[in-house]
Amino acid sequence: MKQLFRGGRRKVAAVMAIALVASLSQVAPTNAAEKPKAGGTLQVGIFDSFPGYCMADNLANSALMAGRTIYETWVEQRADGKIVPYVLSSVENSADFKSWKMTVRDGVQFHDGTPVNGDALVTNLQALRGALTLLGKAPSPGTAGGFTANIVDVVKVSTNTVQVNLYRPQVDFLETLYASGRFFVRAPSQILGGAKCSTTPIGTGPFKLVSTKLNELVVAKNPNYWREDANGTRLPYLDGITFTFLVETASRVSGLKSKSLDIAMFTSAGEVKQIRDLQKNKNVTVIESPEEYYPSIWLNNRIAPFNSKNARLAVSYAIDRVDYNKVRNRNYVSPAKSIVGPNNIMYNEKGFIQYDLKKAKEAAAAYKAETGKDLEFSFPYTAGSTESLANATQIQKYMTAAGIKMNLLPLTTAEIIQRAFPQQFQAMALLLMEGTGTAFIAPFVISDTSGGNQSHILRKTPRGALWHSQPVGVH
Amino acid sequence: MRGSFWVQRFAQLLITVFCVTFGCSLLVQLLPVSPAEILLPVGSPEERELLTKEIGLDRGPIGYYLKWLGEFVQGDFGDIYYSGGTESVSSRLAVAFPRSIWLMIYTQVLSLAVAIPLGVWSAYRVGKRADKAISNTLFTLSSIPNFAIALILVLILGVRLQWLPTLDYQPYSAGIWEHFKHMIMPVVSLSVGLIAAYTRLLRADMIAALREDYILMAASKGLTDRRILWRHAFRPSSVTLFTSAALNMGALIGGAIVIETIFATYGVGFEVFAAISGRQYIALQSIVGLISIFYVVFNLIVDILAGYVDPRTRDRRVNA
Amino acid sequence: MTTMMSISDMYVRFETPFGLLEAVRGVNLEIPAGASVGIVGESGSGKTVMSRAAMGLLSGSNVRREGKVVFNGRELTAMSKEEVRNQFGTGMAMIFQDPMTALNPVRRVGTQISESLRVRLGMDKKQAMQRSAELLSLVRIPDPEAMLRKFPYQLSGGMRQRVMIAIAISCNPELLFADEPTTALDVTVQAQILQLLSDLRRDLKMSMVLVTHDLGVVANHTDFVAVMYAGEIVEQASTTELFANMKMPYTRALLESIPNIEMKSGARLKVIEGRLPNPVDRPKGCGFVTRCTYAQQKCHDEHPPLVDAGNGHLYRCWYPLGHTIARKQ
Amino acid sequence: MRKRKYTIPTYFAFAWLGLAVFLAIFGSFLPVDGYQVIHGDFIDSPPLTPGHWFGVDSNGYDIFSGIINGARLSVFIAIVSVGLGGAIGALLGITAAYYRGRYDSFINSTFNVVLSVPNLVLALALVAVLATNVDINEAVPTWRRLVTLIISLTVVIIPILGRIARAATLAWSGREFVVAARSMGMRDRDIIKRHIVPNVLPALIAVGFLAVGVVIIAEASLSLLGVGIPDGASWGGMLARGRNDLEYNPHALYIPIIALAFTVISTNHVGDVLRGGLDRREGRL
Repeated sequence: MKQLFRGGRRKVAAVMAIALVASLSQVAPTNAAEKPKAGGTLQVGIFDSFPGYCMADNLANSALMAGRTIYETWVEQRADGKIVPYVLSSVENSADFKSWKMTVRDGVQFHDGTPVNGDALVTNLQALRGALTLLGKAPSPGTAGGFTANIVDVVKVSTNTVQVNLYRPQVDFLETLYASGRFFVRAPSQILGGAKCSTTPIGTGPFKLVSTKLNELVVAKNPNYWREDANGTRLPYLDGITFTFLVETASRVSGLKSKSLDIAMFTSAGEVKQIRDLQKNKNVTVIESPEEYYPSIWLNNRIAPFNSKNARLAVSYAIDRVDYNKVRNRNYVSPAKSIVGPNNIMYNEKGFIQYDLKKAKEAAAAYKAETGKDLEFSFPYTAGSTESLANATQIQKYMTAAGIKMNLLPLTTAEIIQRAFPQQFQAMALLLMEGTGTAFIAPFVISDTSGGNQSHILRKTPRGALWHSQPVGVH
Repeated sequence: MRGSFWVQRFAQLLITVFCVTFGCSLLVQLLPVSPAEILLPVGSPEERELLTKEIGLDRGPIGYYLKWLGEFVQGDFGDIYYSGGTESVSSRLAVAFPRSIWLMIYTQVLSLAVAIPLGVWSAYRVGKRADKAISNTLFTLSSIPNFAIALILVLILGVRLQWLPTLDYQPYSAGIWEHFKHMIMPVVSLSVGLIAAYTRLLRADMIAALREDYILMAASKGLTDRRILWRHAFRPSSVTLFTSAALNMGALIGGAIVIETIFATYGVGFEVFAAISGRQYIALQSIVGLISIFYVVFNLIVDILAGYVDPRTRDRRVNA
Repeated sequence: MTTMMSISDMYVRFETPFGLLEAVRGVNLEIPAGASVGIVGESGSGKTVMSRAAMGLLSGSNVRREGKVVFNGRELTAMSKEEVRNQFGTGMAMIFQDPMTALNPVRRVGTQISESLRVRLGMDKKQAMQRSAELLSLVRIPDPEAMLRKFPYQLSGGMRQRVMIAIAISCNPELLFADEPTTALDVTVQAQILQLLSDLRRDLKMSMVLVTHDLGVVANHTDFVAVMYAGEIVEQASTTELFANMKMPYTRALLESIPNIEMKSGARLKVIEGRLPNPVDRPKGCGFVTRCTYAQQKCHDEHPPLVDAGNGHLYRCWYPLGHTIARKQ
Repeated sequence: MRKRKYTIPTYFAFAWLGLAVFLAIFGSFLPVDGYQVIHGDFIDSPPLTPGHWFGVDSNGYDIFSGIINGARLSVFIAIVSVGLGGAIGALLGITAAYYRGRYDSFINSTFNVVLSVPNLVLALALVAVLATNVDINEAVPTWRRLVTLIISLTVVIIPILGRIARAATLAWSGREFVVAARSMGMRDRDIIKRHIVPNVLPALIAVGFLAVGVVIIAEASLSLLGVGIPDGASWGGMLARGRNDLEYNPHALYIPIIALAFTVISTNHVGDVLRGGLDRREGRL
């Protein structure tokens, strides 16, 4: 069925892609002018690998989108940013926001044929809390536990209704439950499946697992998917999708151009020259995410050296955002003036640290006076990714100029993800998206302040699909 | 005697595989940190202890190896560890092996199919213009790394001309043409160097063979040059060629790492790379063990075949 | 007597990294039909090259051949490669010095014999095999059927040489070149093989060129003899005439160096002292001069021409044996 | 006897290798920028841009200085690995073939075992293990990566050259003069030193040149896989960087390829010429 897309029919592919995404989200596609055709398979090249599908295995950026073909979330974020029930049919909160009553949608089935009911919801929530891990029934939830720490208990009220009681009032409990699209609806059989939890995703999504490897995810149409389109046609339209992890930008570009790939995903950080080239190509439709992304450096203030304010200041002053934008992004975006974009209510240029080599050196000297050591830190990047290395080297150049020693730490994507969440790195690059949690954010390198000028090719990010960070290399 | 020869070769196989895998298992001991820590960077101490027990790291180097060996012999190649679970190496290899085997077979077939006529022809025309042209061309081509050839092929055939897909592997079930289309560029990139190597080997042996009296004898019978070349000179000259081809099989199955990465063929070579970069030492040990088995077995097969190609070696073998 | 082959003014030169090597220099030779002609000389004297060149078997980009070879009334040297090839097997055949190297080590005896039968005579496989077995019994090999299935390395030297003879005579050649056919064999087997060759020549009515370094062999098995030295024929006569009236000191020296069955083991053979002249850079005088006990100044200065002593006895010497001029001590 | 004259390609090969070695030794003294200098204003410049004769890649690296600096690393790694591997391999191979017996079969089977693992797999595995950092935030220093890389490539080279040394020694130790020396009661060490080594060495050097090519390509492959020297300073690293530039700045790719190919062609050619010379010498014996 790949023939559908051959020979200048890229547009179809793009539309199909939108249709695909539409099937994932209640948000209707805005520009699906053509009526989607049913059938066909897609080859999608992504820039993240699949470390696993259990609670602790965090799918990053593009892999998350792939994962969301299999999984859905209990609640979903609408185009206007509001969180609405999704696999749930309704959510009610108590007046004090300390107890939330959730009812599961009728007639939804997991891929293994088991129904989605109150028990399944309880198992999911308990697994996220780590309660099942304590009992030895399920693998560790990793950092997810921290997000559900406010939960006192989870009680099944009726077959399909579950009540969650909280310690403290929490207005944004649904946002937590959504967690940028990461808190999937997993089948109890997967959660309780022990070692297989990581490799056998069983969800409720429009597609179900065919096979998965570190570098590949193959999914096929779920014939029993619960949603229909506006015309009453059962979703999804596609028969199947293959997501392939291609770390090299060149592989994705040549894949698109040689028609080995129907869709490829790119990131605005460091892949701009390829994106610009593809924009000129008539056979490729470039879809940019309406979200704003901020390539940034995350300084870990829990461990040395960035537990020192002087160290953080030194790095912040040392980064030449204008130069970085020119060298790495061809001036495609604009240097950050605030830690968030202008559309954000938190936008504030005041107090935002700008490039100042002199102050950087002063801060580095102050750090030395404070600790007796030269300022030195390690910076992970994706081993084998040319762009990631180039980004890191560019940052290193600014650090060196300010007398700060930055060691390059080549690691695999999987390893970076695994270690990022327990915050084991001193510093790391991450791509932040507008509207996601800012608790971890330190100074930005650059942000796109032009608004809506993002540079993700053929990529319609599910609204709010990103949780708080995208910690893969310097994307 | 013949029987003892086979016993000897089998023992050699076992020893090689044993040494290779034991060497691999020692690598784990060389690590400056506990493998459990590497395999489970976010795991709790309890989980790590469990893992240490599970893979036998608590039993000392020998115990660890013996445990692995016992499982390996039974076809359990161990697991790949994720923070939330495991995946069996055999299930990964079940996908990767056919890809690598096809890649290896096509590469060998293409290389030999091109190298044999070229080698025979340039030996026949030794010192003449054709021979020099062939030798120089191959010499130059063989000096370009195979990944460079791969990148150039991708640029020209994949991106500019759009004749061939640049990525991915397709099984036979996806259609023979689909299958081959995805194989052409990786196979060609791997073959160029081999063609040069094989042609050189064959040419040298053929030149030596063509100086032999039995070639003159064949000529004095009134046979055509073509018949002399193929029936009389080629067979006795081909033993080195086929031996070297066999030695390459193991390397092609596990060593085509860069090519498999460039074309996203994701065969055994990529699994090796993934195991190494993901610090999956148990998986690495098993895969490398399997590759060395392939290597030794192919050697053995070539020894058998050499007996048919050149019956003199059968005698030598008995004396050996 | 008709002429089977005549060689005139033959030169063979090899291009080597060290210069042009002149292996055969102006050889003229006639091989009468039905006769056996011996070519004698030390190793390196050019006799093997000459016989191969006569047959047209020398190939290689570094070989230069001049002169004219007429075989059976047709000029071999003017023929195309294809036509020359058509003379092989049926017209001319050759037996090589070392049967170990001249038989293809990887092919069965039967295949090797039947090959020419099939290619040259167009027999089918069965016929060819049958004929091969006959040929093997013709060369007095016991149990020819079993022999057909063997590989050369499984045979003794004598057996191999018989197999090679069988191959050579398989297509009934008119002219057989036997290039040192017995050198690689031990003495008793040598006699058998030479006898076999003589018998076959008689029975099959072949002409034969017997290339050897052994004058004793020549004496018993040839009608005419040509002695070669340093690429030239230095003496030529009928066998009886040569032995009765030897002219060349070199021929005499060769004769004295023959091992003799009657000789006591351990007795010293008389060897020819010195070496052949450098083939790339030959002296201007007689090539044998440095080794010749009779050499005079003239021998150093002038190259001796081939002169006829009458009744077809040719020699190339300023001071032939029996000459009365004063000799060096 | 006339000495065979070298052909033009041979002179070229020697000249190129000489240049590469010169750059490897003195490259850092030349008035050329370090490879890590980023020329922000010249990004994507094609070759023959004034000041950047080989052009600038899309990351802002000058390709000319990349080639000069890369020569240092690539050639250095290759020479050290082959030298070290050749020395150890020769020692093992020669002694094994000379003393024979159990020691020989041990050495020979060790060689076989190592050879049964594909070169790249072996090098990768060694690099991965030896360059592991204890603390995740402690980057493995470049020198340690370099040492690790050299060790790994040396391990790959040892059995390749060791086998050649062994085979050559086997051939030579049967020669009359060795037997004679032995029968005269000469010490084994002296026989090896005076009679075996001088005869085995030329063959080893010839193959060593071929091995240099192998190592340069292996190092480039490792760089391409992201486990070479991390800052991508070697020619292989340049290729790895140039991969993404395939379409936009092909010169970022083909210039290092040419440098790499010329070097490998030259080493192979010189190896061939040396070997040919040996064959002729053998032929005269």
